[in-house]
Amino acid sequence: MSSIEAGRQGGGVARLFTGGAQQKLLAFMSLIVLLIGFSLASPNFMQTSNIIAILQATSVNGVLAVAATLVIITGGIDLSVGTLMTFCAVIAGVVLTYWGLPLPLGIIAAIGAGALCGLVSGTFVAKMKIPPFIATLGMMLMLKGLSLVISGTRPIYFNDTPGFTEISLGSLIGSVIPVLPIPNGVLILFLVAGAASYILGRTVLGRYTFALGSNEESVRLSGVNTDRWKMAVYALAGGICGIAGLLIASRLNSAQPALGLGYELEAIAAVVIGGTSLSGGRGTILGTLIGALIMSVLANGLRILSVAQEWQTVVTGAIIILAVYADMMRRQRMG
Amino acid sequence: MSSIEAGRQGGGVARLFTGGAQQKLLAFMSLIVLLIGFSLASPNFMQTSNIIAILQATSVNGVLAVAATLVIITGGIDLSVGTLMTFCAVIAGVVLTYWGLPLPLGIIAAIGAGALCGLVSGTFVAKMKIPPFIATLGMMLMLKGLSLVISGTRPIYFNDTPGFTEISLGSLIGSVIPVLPIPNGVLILFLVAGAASYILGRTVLGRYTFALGSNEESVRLSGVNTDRWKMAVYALAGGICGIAGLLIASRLNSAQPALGLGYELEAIAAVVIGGTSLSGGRGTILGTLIGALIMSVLANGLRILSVAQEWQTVVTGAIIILAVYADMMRRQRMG
Amino acid sequence: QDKMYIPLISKGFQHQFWQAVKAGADKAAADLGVEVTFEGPDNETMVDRQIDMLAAALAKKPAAIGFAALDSQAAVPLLKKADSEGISIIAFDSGVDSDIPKATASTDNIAAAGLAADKMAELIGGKGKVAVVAHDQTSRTGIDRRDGFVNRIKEKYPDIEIVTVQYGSGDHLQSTEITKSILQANPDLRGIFGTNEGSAVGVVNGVREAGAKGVVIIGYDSGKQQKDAIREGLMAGAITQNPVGIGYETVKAAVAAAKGETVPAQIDTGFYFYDKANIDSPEIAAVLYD
Amino acid sequence: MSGTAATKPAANAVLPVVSMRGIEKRFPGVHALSNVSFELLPGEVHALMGENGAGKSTLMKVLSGVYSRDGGEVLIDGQQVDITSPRAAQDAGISIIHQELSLMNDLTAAQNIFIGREPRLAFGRLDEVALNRQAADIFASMNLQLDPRTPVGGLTIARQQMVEIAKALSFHSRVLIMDEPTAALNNAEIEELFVIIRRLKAEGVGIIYISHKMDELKRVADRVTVMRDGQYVDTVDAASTPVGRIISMMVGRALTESAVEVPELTDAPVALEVRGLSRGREIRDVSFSLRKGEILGFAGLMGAGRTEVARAIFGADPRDSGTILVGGREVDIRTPAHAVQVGIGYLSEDRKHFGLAVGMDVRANIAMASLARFTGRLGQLDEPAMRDAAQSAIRQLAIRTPSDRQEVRLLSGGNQQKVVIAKWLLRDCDVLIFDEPTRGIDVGAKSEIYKLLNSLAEQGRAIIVISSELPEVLRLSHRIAVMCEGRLTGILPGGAQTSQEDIMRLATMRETAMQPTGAAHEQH
Ligand SMILES: Nc1ncnc2c1ncn2[C@@H]1O[C@H](COP(=O)(O)OP(=O)(O)OP(=O)(O)O)[C@@H](O)[C@H]1O
Ligand SMILES: Nc1ncnc2c1ncn2[C@@H]1O[C@H](COP(=O)(O)OP(=O)(O)OP(=O)(O)O)[C@@H](O)[C@H]1O
Ligand SMILES: [Mg+2]
Ligand SMILES: [Mg+2]
Repeated sequence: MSSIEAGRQGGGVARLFTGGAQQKLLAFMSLIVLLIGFSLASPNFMQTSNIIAILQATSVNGVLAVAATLVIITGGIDLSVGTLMTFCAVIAGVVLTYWGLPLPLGIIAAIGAGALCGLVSGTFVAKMKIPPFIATLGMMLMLKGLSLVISGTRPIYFNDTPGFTEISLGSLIGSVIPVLPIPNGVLILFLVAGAASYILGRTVLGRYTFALGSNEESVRLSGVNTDRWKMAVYALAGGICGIAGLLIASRLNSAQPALGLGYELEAIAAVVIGGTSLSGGRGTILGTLIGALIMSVLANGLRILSVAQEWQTVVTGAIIILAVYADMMRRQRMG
Repeated sequence: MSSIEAGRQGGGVARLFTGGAQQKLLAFMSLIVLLIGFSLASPNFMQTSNIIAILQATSVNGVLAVAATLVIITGGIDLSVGTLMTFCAVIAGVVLTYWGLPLPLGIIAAIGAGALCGLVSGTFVAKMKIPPFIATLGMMLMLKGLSLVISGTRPIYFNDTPGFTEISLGSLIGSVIPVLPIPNGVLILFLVAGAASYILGRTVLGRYTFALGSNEESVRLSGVNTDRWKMAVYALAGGICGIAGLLIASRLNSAQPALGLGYELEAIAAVVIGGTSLSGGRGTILGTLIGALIMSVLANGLRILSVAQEWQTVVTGAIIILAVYADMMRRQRMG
Repeated sequence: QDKMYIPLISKGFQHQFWQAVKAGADKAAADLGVEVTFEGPDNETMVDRQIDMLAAALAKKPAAIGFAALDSQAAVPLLKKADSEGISIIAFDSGVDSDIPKATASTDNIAAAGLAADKMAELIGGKGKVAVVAHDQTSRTGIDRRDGFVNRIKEKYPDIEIVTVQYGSGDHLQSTEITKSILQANPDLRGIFGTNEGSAVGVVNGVREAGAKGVVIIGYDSGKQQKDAIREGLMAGAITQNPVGIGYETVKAAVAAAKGETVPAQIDTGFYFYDKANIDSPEIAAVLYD
Repeated sequence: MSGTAATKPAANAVLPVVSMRGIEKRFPGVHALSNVSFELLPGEVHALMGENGAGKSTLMKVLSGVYSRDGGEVLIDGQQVDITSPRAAQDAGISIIHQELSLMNDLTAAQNIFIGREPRLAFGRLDEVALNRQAADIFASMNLQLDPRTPVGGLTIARQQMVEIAKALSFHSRVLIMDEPTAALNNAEIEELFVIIRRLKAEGVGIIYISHKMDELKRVADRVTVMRDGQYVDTVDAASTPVGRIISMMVGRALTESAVEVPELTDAPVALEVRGLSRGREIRDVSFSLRKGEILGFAGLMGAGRTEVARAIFGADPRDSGTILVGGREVDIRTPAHAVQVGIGYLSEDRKHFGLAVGMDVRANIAMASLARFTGRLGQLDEPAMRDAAQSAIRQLAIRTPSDRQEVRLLSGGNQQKVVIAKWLLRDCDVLIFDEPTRGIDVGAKSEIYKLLNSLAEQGRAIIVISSELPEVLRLSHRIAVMCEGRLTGILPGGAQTSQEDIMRLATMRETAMQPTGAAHEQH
């Protein structure tokens, strides 16, 4: 039942769905129940194209949720994931379109900008002792404004960067195995999740991520430079938001500077539905992926059923509560 | 420095600004610095009409922040405050406009609906052990949808309820002391804050609110029915959101069913800027009021200075971080 | 002597449409030698935020105010206050239910969406299933464009079925996902109407990602991606308003009103349908923006 | 009186590994250390004694870099040093077992032990295999049966304490500070710890040992330094100084050891009866009864299930089966609230997690279980009455605190324990279950608490005392219930009729070796 254990087990993409299976059985069950329910309700639901659409719809939120998971496990919270994603997309736009530099530089710039902003948030939290909620709220507002400033409140298009849309929409897997046209965006989500899971379970950084959330004072009293590691976690999360920025920019073939607000709530919701505790110390990337999938499946399924929008919202709220309740019941039964 | 102490001192409107003065000196200082800064920068800022506009702008967010403070002190969080406010406004609209019942019934219905929804959230949290983030996120979505359903996705106007706009816009104080045309909405904010402060500091409910956030298990093992008290706190917070619903409906002379999303973040920000800890167990209503005022003053002042909107956001983010940093520094100095 | 100061309180800020209005206002400000500022809330549900903005604008003692009301009733007390202080109000984008505004520079969204419906019917041969991806369920523009389209179809084209109306907040990504779901649920869909720039571009993205063929897309407003989609033939055409004109006319009327001159009560800035054929014509090119 | 430490050279005049001189430390409202001196020789076990709140932990926190000192100097190997952080202390060869457990609950035992010093592979990867192996080695050297991969959050407080000890050992430091390491331990573990201490001593490690258990002094300590009220009193030789003298140095006066005076047990009615209480493997068919005015001791080894029984009776954990009768009436207790309602109180063995809201003040904590009494008709609290109640408890239990508004987390460990006791005394329950009530409490206060329990019994309360200190159980109880592996293996008479060996025999009566004894089924 140890979260660490479960975290540790997801040591790579291949192990992502084997490790910690028991731990997450019921959150996973909620997902399965939803999938079966929607399949029965609409013949259009369980089709390859729709499953791929659901995965595609999960990619951006999933990557953001992975970033949020890291910060939340330290006992913090990151409200800036959404606007940071946008900021990184704008940075990519500036580098690639305004400056006309080659694609790899744009990718490096986006991820680098994300990591840098994460580092700044981390510094606010670790060095200046600002509560994570405030530090990342401030960051969220600053980045929201800066995205508009830098872009001149206009979208930046990537028409001059050949191959940019391939980042998200192309399909490496599909080009090798034609029956499996999984878009690169989804592949990237799984790679990011696998890497994060590996870091959490197998590296020193991951160990301190859990330790910080579990009892920061005790880690500090053990002689660990907690500030440095905390900043590292925020920077890593920021870098992952940079990847999300590339994904969304590639998908929309543009950096939309006004986008991003509200994405943080969705990401955090995925994390919590996935069983990660907001008080820190425990959590799994696998759970977060399942949480993100539950949200996408819900949104997609209700739309396919053409449920009226206002009722979609009501049903989504109710099902989120139910899914987590089911998970709680299981944990109680398991003691 | 005890949070209880500070909570206890705000025992009424009159004492609101005397009690806990030392505790909050610096968050208060940040506010003063902002006020002085804006006054120097623009002659239009420090004018009665503008100060009243600022207070008026604080009233709704302030009341929501008071509600959020209660829940946060128990160690929970309430994401539903914004949409619950809207839901209560819509309920008032249905009772007053659709059913044509008299004003007092509308007021009772709005506050009652708020308390009931709060009780439901509280039940999710206390009885079903759903993490507050999820319980209130689910509630937020359900209420958002239900507001649209009940209102028929249209605003409900209160033109047939004479005196309805007086709730927020009239001025009882002004009718007695003409030089002080403080709108009733602001008066209500202070009354609500005073009452909440009294409850927190002087009643059993308040004592358990702090105790739950401090160490729930130890309270339970003291023979306290923690579930019941927690539900009571959520219900109280819900009732206060009902008051916010009346305020905003009165101010807009309409129940706008789509309003409310995003308000929760602003309310929680005010709470945290005001020095209440998101991990529970400590916090003051006075701090929350100051936090809410800091946010309104910032928004108003930057507008008065005609700062470009994208820069307004950047500056707001930066100042929020700075204000909290100043507060942190003081606490460190004070040990 | 200070320059005349005119704040514009709009319904939004970040969207391309509002930025185009702002551009028009800035141009008029330069032409007429006045100072303007332009603000609006993050989204069109934030009625009370807009009221706060209006209150702050009044505190600045402006010569006149341009105001695009999210809800006209909510603003009435402040509009009265402005009136009593001798500050002229010019309504823009959509009208205000009040006689206080000296002039209104707006687009008839209902009629414009009706035109979109006519074009849709023409392009799909007067029958089949269509869907609407709208940007907002409760705002004036959202309602008018949805209803303008839906009602025209119902009235004039009995063989066209509107299978669903869904709302994507004008968010490109959300609108993309919605479009894909709609196509999944209705493989025989003939057309989709996107009610603003974000919705329309989202529809284009969704159709492209889903690989759907033969779906007629009609958009609203302008922007580079919509124009590109029309040139490529992915989008059949779109309604455009004249946002630059709206901004320009609003400031111009405000200046005149502040000077005590009489201004026309209604300034119709017009709307146009543009497609591959006329997109480069001077008349259309003038009202499009990137 | 101060300053004499330096003038008292050790026998063979080796260089002290630690010497602290004229240490000062102030907290708001508390002068915690004033001109305190202390020295430690290599290979020496140096006991640090003093009443609750005397400043022992504070002095050790100064030495281990947790607090910065306000004055004085610290010398390591004769060199002046400035220990500014826990890391610096580690680098100087000092490690500490803190009085308050500070483990990362979500991490495993091994991960806790090596936090900050994980065996690594290339690229920051963790060598989990080596980590668990090294932890297992340490456990083996401690004779501790514990899987290094167990998350510590689920361990009992005693086992957590063992993990803390293992962690301190893993540093292989030259100076090891143990702040009340045995407070949560049972005799068996204490023995293991002493074996370890003797081994370390032989290796030349200097050990600073803090404890309130006087009998331990003679067994491990070489020298004893006594503190009182934040001041240095004296340093004496452990072997040659009578315990009574050390105690009187601690309390500032001679403390007359009162004789065992268990109040006479009358034929009072039964207050609490438990029949066939079971829960999983932790509690198996436990039955006993308790009269008014009786003190029933509970003895057993670590993990015997005594705490589990108490929690089950109190409704803190669900029970699988069993009947509970209070005052002859069957009650179906499902929550602690219900238990308190029918007159049962339970003082937990884990004050930090289950006994206190440490962020709240002393007054609020003392009143926590009795708020209804202080509540007016409109829900308003009667602060003056609560203040009076708190202040009288502070006087009665001699709680050392600047005021009743001090946050409990700022009190010394023993004083925190007194606050929990005060909370339950105020509540006035008919049946009181005290789980390790004297954990961390100094000798003087301990006998005060014994007197208090006796007088409660005299007033007709029924009391259960769970304690790992056999002398305490023997001294206090009318009868002693002994548990082993979740079963009640026997009930023995208290006082002089029973020896520690009698208890240990029942406490180690494993199921396989269990034979029916008359004692086990005595008096129902
Ligand atoms: N952080 C702090 N803030 C304020 N007062 C403190 C703080 N830490 C300790 N004190 C006070 O300093 C005094 C000494 O405390 P300390 O913990 O050193 O006592 P101790 O000798 O270890 O007692 P015990 O035997 O109960 O553990 C106490 O009165 C305590 O209340
Ligand atoms: N070797 C062990 N490994 C893991 N768990 C154990 C071990 N021994 C006992 N336990 C568990 O400890 C629990 C009982 O411990 P508990 O502390 O409640 O009993 P106790 O008699 O009160 O002991 P203590 O003297 O520590 O207070 C049971 O759940 C038991 O399964
Ligand atoms: Mg101590
Ligand atoms: Mg125990």
